[in-house]
Amino acid sequence: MADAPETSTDTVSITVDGKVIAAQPGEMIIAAAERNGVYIPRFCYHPRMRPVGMCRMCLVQVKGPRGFALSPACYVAVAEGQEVVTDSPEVKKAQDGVLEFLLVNHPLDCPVCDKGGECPLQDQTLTFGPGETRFVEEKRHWAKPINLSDLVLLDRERCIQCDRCTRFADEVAGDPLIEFVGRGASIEVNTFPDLPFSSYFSGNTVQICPVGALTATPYRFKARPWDLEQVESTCTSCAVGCRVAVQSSGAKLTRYLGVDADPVNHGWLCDRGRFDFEAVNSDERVTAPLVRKGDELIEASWGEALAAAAKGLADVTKLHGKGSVAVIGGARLPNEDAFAWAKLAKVVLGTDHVDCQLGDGLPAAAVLGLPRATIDDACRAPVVILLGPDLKEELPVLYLRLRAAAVDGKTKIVELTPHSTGLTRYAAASLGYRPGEVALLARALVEGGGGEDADVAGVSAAAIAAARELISAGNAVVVLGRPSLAEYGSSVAEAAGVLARLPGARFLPALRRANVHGALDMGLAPGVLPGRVALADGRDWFGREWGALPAEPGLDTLGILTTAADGRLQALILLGADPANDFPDRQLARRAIAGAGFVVAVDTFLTDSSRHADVVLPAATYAERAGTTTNLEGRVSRLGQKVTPPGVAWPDWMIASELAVRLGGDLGFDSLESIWAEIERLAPSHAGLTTATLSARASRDGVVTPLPAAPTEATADTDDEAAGADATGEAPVNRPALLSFAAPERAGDVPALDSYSLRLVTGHKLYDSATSVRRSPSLAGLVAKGKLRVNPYDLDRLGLTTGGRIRLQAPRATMVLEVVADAGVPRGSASLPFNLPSEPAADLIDGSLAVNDVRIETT
Amino acid sequence: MATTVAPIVTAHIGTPDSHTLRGYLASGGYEALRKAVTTMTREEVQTEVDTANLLGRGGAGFPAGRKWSMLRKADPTYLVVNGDESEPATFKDHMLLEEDPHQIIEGTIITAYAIGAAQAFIYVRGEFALGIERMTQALNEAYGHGAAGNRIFGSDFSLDVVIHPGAGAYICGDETALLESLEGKRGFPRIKPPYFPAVMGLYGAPTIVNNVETMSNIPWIVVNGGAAFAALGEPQATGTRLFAVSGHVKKPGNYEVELAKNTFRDLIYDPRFGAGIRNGAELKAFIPGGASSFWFGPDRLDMALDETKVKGEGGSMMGSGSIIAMDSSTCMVRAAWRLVRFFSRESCGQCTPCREGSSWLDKIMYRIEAGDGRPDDLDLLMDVCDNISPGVQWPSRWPPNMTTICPLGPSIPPPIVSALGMFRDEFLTHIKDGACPYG
Amino acid sequence: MSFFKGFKVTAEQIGHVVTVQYPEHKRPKPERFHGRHVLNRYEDGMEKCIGCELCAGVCPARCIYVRGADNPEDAPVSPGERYGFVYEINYLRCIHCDLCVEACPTEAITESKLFEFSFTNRQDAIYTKSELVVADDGNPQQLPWEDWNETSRQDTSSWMRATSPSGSAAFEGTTQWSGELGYGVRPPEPPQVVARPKPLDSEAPAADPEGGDGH
Amino acid sequence: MSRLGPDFLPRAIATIALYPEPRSAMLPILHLVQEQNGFLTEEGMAHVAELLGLSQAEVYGTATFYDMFFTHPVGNYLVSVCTNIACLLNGGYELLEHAEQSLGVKAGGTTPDGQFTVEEVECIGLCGNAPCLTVNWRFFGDVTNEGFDSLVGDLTAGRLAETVPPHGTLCRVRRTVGLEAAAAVESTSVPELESGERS
Repeated sequence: MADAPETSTDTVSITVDGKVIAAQPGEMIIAAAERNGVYIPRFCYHPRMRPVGMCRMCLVQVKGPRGFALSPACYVAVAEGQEVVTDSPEVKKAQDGVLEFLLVNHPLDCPVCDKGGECPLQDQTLTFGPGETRFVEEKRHWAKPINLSDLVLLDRERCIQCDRCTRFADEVAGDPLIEFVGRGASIEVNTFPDLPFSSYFSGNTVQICPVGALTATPYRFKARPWDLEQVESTCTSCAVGCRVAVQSSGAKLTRYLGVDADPVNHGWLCDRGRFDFEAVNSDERVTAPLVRKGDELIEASWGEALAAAAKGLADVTKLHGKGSVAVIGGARLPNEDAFAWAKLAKVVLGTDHVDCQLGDGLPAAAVLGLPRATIDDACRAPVVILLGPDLKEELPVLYLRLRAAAVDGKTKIVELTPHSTGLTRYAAASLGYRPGEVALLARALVEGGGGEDADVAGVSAAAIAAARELISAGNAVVVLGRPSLAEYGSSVAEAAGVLARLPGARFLPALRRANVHGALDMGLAPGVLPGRVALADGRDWFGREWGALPAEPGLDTLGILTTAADGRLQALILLGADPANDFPDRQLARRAIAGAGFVVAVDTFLTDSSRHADVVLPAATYAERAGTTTNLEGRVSRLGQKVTPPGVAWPDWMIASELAVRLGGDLGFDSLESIWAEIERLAPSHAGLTTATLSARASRDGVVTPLPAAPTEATADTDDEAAGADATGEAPVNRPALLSFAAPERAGDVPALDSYSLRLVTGHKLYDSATSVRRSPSLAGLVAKGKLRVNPYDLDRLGLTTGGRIRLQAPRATMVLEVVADAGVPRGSASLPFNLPSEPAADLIDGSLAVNDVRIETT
Repeated sequence: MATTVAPIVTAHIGTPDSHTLRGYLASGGYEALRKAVTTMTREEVQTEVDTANLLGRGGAGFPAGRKWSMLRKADPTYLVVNGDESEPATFKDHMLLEEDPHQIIEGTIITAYAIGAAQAFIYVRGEFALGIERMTQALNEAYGHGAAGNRIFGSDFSLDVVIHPGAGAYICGDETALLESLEGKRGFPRIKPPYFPAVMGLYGAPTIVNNVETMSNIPWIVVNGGAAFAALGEPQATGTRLFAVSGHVKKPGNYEVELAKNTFRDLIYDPRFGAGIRNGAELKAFIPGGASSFWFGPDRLDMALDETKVKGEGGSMMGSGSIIAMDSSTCMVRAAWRLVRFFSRESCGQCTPCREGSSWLDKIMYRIEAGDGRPDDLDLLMDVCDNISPGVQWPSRWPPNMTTICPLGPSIPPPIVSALGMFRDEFLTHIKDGACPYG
Repeated sequence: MSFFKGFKVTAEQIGHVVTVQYPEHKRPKPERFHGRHVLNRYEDGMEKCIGCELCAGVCPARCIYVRGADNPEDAPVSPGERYGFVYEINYLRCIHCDLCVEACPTEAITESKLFEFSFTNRQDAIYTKSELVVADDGNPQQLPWEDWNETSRQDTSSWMRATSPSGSAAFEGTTQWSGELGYGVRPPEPPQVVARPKPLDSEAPAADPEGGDGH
Repeated sequence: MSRLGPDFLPRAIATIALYPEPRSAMLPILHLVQEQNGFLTEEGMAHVAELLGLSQAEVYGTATFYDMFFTHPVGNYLVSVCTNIACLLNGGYELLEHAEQSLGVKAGGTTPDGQFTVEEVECIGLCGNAPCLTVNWRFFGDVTNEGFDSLVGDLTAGRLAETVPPHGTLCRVRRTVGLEAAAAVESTSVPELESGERS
């Protein structure tokens, strides 16, 4: 046969409808056929979940010992020489039959159904089904619809019992909160009575429901599928960078759908990412520039506002020198915009006091300078060491990926954490350490030693030994982030330096802000230049084109805020940052904003910080402008523009360019492409990554930087050449080497804990007081009350009962809240969510301390 | 004419205290187990059962010895005994569980020994409360007697047996649904591939699932030898089997008879068994093997009790070994409807054709029985049946085709197809008269 | 010769009065005249429109804008979950093709025979729901800028749809007309008399031409 | 008392210990909840979820699959009348009708005094004595209308307390033996609760 593929050991050839096709071993018929252009109808089959064979729609004829027999294509694996028929009268009859059965009880309320128009049941009925039904009896009736949760509605009449949602909840999300209830014809999907389907991933069930049984409240009756326009983009709710389809109707965003990007999100999204488009649509957006006149912010034209901003900054620079201006933020920005702002800050303003992290991250070198792993690497690694935040709360889809890998037995998880996390129950070992002492624990883990029964950082020697056994295989991937915001990030950096000594160790940074990795790549950090280059190393390379660069590495956010609070730093530019709300030490941030003489805020909303600014410049946000973003793997993927910005809001790079002109500089950018061209030319980590490469179809899932073939390591041994070049004055300057991470010095011991106090641990919740949550009505209601979690032992010791109200005392503040027992919090610690509106741990934290202690009193 | 042989599984039924250890020991109980664990190797036990050619008594009729030999080698492996007897008009396991629990336990432990199981579970239908109590009591006694637990009868073999109560679901009689249920889940039959119990059974471990009656045969086979068992009946249908005879017979009950040497007529008409149709009425039809089998008319009465023949010539099956006789006063539409309704109520709800098809057929049948039938309904019934079990026809043939995961799907059409095939006139009368002629 | 032949029609009209004194006198409109739309209501006053947007989807001139919303539980606007929250037709674009009427699953939108309206600004050409929905008597509202006279009442009536298999395969490909909802009831056209299917019902699509009861 | 009380909790824990995986103890423990409470209360199911380390929905979804579990209260005597084929042929529906009339409730209903619940069930395996029924899962065969009335009389008078235990009682015999399992009962404590909220 002419089109017979060559047979090799890693394919099996099967015949589908008389055509020989090559399939992968172990693959199901339905998948092999689809890849080869034969679509077998299906409802329950989902390529990302285990087959259940419930809907029976995919029946095809497979030749067996007794001749051709109907078999479900979704769970019969391909076998060499297998013969499959998908278009015979027998198959057609079976398809007709199944569709008629499915429609027996399915209401024909398509005109009011949100799924109508994009419904697999509709589509497949038209393509494969009978023209009419012979069912004349009364259909099954249920109340329609019922709330499964605040976000998801269920119409049980429409449900065809395909098990997709329940399977997803159990198998993918690990939240088996919806189940089949009842049996036979009266089977329904439901929750435990009065216990909502409050999963962070509930929106995915709506997306994968093959009928309109599950619908989402934020989209309910908002549009019809044929109204929608769509562009592919990358979610920027966190740093995972899930691929998403952004849909709009009219001028409003209406819906996001997960796109199946194999290396990243497998089609899943978290509910925050899925539903926070409401914030983009918000009526409270800043739509025009604002300039402070006395106590008030007054709307102004761009010209006036830019002039005011430029004048303020120029005055400060003239009076106090270039180091008197600082830029905080930038993680909200796409790469191009971050690059433009980095250039503005470091060249035009001449300051290196630039930090895109808000005291909740890690030093740039620890993120950029350690060998990087991808998500796939982590999921395939023999062992993953988790030293970071609760991924379920901060990087939800990364949690899904790692959870799946752990459940499938592909990898083992060793967790170093000061309180139990979403992954604790899947971890092979969970070492609950005393806050502030993670570096000690890491050292014990890597070096061993210690006594037979000596505890390290509150972790028993036996537990450490068991964990050492697990990581002894080598090639670990370390997921590295901030386990708690109530302790110094430097202790984590120190631990990272220790873990880096494990053979074959690679790192997956777990910083959560949308494009913080892109902003770091683009140089929005002190002592760093675009392209993952240290200021000192890149001075010549960049200086050639950019001119003078700051002489010394600048301050990080903690340094900037401390200096500004003391009145030694006179101007702040807040680049989509809200330190008054998000910085761990809120009091310091508020004092700093008040202390800085002149504040420019580039923002989408008036926040606790920007409402104190002197000039507020309205920025375009997600889905309102194009660009690229970089996820935690270093994967650069494209953002799509779907709607126009409200009012006169501009993209951030345009604001930077215009401001530069008024400050007497010229960034030289007139389009995103022109910026990217400069990034590609100058940033060593992005060399070779052209716009054309990024736009190529093969790059739909993004491109991991640096490219394997990129000429980035050219300069490691060029000292001689450079010296030679100097002599002639002609030779070109070589690309600088990429940043490398030097393990920090061993820090001093943290102070001992007195027996009345508990050491504070804090991290983000998915639903917190972030702008995107607060401005999305569907999500705002999901923010929980903060509860203090304490080990039952300590609770007992303090004579308290779980569920009681207590007074929490810290040197900074006192708050009254509920305390609950949680064995997942180590003894001597107390865990409180960081950024909830009612009980913010951020009010308690003193950023100048290595650890923060609190005391509990009965009310 | 009916042959007479000494009973095997019902040997103790009717003896004093048959359900207690004392009663059981009095009739030679646990000698088979002692013999097996102290004098025989596992392979020898397997060989005896293989020689006996004991066909599984659960309904599918697969040889027990062959089943055991297909067990994937792994550690651990499990033995699960299926006592979830729920097939309509089947009540033989019910009797065995209540009247002779020790025999089941003995057979179970011997089997576990033969296949090297780490633990044995006896899944007893939840509604059999007395059976569960008697089994639990018997198990307590067996441990006390040294017949279960640690180092059974002083041998190296130890085994823990668990009596597991069901909670009311016919579908759990399917072996994979039973395993799901035993794992504490909804009784959804598993997809095959990959979940063939002998390969991936309980907790993913290789598992043998055997019926209670199968287990009850094992002690006799060990004591008397497989050859003695195989000498009964015919080579393709060895030994005796327990039949549940019910319906319009004078003496409904469980009767153990030699396979292949006896006929359906013997069971229904022999004075020692069914003793004929009550009230001097005529036999109209009978169901040869439980609710899911195709029906037979009186013309098949002389068919031998031989699974091969019943399937091959009869196009039906002996299935669970229950025979339901219906006399001339029976409304066949009503009888068929009641069985369809049973399947509709017991469908687990996984597969579309079974879930929706059974309830739809129930509605159509009910409508016809109630006098609201339409002329098109008969074709509709056949076509819906065909969509559940493609190619279903009358006269029937075995095995039926399936569009569902488990055999409950193809179990739905037989009552309808049989009734329609044999008594189409009755359907037409219902439709024409708008009422049931039998009142 | 053919030159004169061309005047034959004209010549035949000599002596006949073919003009009328419009607008004082208006000719009766053809039965299937496509005028401006109305949004119908049920007899209990509920609106028939369910906001499904099928009319907007099918409109070749893109002149219809509909948005649906959840029916308020205490005061539902239409039966069921959803109602037409916004309904607008831009008559500067409408070509009166009647496809919206065909697409409507609830016979909520029909076209009357009214066509005489003029506007002094473009905004007025957009009829909103408050103008399109029928009055309490089931007839279209007369809007201030619409020219009605005493004969116009009958122009408010309209046929429902042209090609309607009503979900029954028995009438696939058969051209049908279904009865009129707003104004009087006229006998159905011949093809339907034989066996008229039940209208497509969201709960129980009847496929039985004999109309047997659903049990 | 809706969670498992001191009489039942140790039995539940001992049952869990019988199985290689805790979830297997689901059905037996749900029977215990029903024995204690008469039906599956929400607190009872939540307690089972806790004991087995499952979500409450998983317990609820499993329980509702099985006919013998009730998530709503039923009478002290659950009268289950079989109407399947063998009983149908021998007057099962007539018996059910009689039961409904005599107790004054429709199948599925409970008498106002909370004494009797009547339900129609599928074959209960007493076909040799059709028509038949169970009361609290204890069998009564060859039931005539008169026989039914006297059965109700006996139950009401408490004369059948020996044969018919309270509703929900599946097995009055305790397992007293075990091997590894029995040893495990000693050392097993309540499994540690899931920490943190499930979200």
